[in-house]
Amino acid sequence: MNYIEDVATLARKDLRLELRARDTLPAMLLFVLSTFVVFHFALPQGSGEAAAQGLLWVALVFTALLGLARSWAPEREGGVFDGLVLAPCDRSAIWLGKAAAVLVFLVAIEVVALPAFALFFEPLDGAAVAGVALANLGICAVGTLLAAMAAASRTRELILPLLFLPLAIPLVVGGVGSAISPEPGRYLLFLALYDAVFAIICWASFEYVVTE
Amino acid sequence: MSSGEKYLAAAYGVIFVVLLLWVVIIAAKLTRLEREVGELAERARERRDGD
Amino acid sequence: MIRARGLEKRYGRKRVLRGVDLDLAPGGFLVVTGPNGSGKTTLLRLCAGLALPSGGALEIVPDRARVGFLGHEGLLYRDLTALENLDLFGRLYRVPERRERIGMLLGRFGLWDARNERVAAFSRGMAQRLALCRAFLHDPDLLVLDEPFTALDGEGAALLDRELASLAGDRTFLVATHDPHRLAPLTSGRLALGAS
Amino acid sequence: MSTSSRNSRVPALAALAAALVGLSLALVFFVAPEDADQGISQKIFYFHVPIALTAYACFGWGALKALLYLWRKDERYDLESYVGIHLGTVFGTLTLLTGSIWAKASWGVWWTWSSNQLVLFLVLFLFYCAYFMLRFSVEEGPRRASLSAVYALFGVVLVPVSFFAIRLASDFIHPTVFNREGPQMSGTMFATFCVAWGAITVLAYVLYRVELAGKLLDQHLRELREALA
Repeated sequence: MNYIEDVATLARKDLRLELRARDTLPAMLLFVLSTFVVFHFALPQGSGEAAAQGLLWVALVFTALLGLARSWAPEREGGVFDGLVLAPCDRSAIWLGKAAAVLVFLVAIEVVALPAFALFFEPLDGAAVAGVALANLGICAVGTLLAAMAAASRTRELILPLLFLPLAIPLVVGGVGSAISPEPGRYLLFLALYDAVFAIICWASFEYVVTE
Repeated sequence: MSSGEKYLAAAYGVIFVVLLLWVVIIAAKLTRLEREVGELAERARERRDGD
Repeated sequence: MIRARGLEKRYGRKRVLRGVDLDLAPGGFLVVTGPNGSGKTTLLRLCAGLALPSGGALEIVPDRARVGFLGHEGLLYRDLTALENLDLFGRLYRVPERRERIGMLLGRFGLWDARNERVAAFSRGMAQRLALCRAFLHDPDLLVLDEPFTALDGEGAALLDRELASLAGDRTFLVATHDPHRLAPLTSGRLALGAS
Repeated sequence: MSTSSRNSRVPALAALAAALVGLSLALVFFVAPEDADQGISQKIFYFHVPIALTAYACFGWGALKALLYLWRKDERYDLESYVGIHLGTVFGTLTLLTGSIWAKASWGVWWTWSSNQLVLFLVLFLFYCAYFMLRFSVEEGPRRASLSAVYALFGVVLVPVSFFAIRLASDFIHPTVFNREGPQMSGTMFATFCVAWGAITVLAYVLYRVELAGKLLDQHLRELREALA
């Protein structure tokens, strides 16, 4: 039970920080909407549904990257990593708390972005939304751990996209596939598998990312 | 040489060149190491003659 | 409480600590001195369990829940208020009667009036006092304090003296400082680190 | 465990590697029959696939050493993991180069998204370049070793995951029309392939040991320099 409490405490801290500082959410929202507008002009007329779906996923991945780059900023600015590492809670709770907070931010953004996409480009069916939901889990699980790695490096956020994008390729494949494929079941299953596998490896290895 | 043979030669040539590159890099490291060992040997001799 | 033999710490090319021996019995008060760059901070981080030694032996008896640490950085969230910071760590350390203890500590360090202000608005001295509250929050058995008097004004330093005096004897201290005379009455042992 | 005793086998292994590579070249060019429809350029296959398999092996080896580092915290494993992955990337690059030459020879295009194996190597190549970027952007020390080790573990998990992703992707990006992963091989062809595979594997191990010896020399030299400082 304590584990869940720790995760909740840490996640609530991040939500409170964001409500107070209000620097990540507005930036992510404006970013995804302006990206859609740019896509509109970049997308030649009549290029079909597959292209539109692909652009949705490009926008989602890079918006998530924007949020992930800021995810450990409070810890880094206050030098709080040592404080969390010293706390008696399990180190993976630090990761899970942060991942949960990032998930809340991502979903908050998508609640606006997906309807906007349907308005601007193509309507989204149930499978597409399910694909986005499943991919969110993978993005937050892997992204949060990689962001912690990036926080420990000299180049800070610069290296996060390099670390994250190769690992995000399977998510994009699963997401786009679930939207445009006649039988999306395989793609949704693949996304669920990705989430399970990478959640476990993140949960097990996060301790080694924050401790020496 | 037919186009097929050209590509065959190109492929094995690329393998050979990359391995050669690797050997060159290792050779450069060896010469650097050799120079550093020389410096250290020199310093050790000075210390031994000194005290 | 802490036993170190031939302790060594290297960060790649740089060797920061070499051949450090240290004994800190329960209730002891060990003062570590040495010029800048002599590895005081690294030694304290090792003894707090924040880093692993590269060589030698190090035994730390209390587990991390019973260790209080004060580092150069405040280990505080700048956008949270004093109360929120202490409440967060109070929950993580499962401090009994958390609210009362936070209130008492804030009062003892003269921060009660600023309890709802964000740490970002704090002066360095007030942030240092709050960091001290955080280190003492869970009433740890072992306190590892890295130059606790930095940035404290007269009043703050006096408050810290009183706090250290009241706990010395039944709590164990490992304190790095540039001004050992101030702690002379409480000191049970000294360790001087040379510029390695 | 002085390193000199372990290194005594390297010259012998190097000789074996040279012999095997020489034998496999002879087999490839003079013994193996030409493939019926692909013609002579099919002979690129004999070295292209073993190099790809060796790259996988190197990444696996790097991940194994990374796991050992996380468990034992011994600097030696970090070094071995780094050299293993470095070699894996070199072989990965070779796989991409020879693969694109083979694609040009048999399908007339320097790059084709329809060859699942090539695309997989492109993804892995991007991933492991990021591994080196991470390694060069973190201060040397236990922190860098731990981060590299965790990232190396991600890499080895990424291989099967990407393999399925690419297979799934090839259904909707554009269906694979003609990618001949493993052409039917007659007896001598298969024998040639096996010899070549053995040769490349031994060669890779020798390169690994030589590079590792170089890195260890660096380390000992540093300790010596400190001792004499």
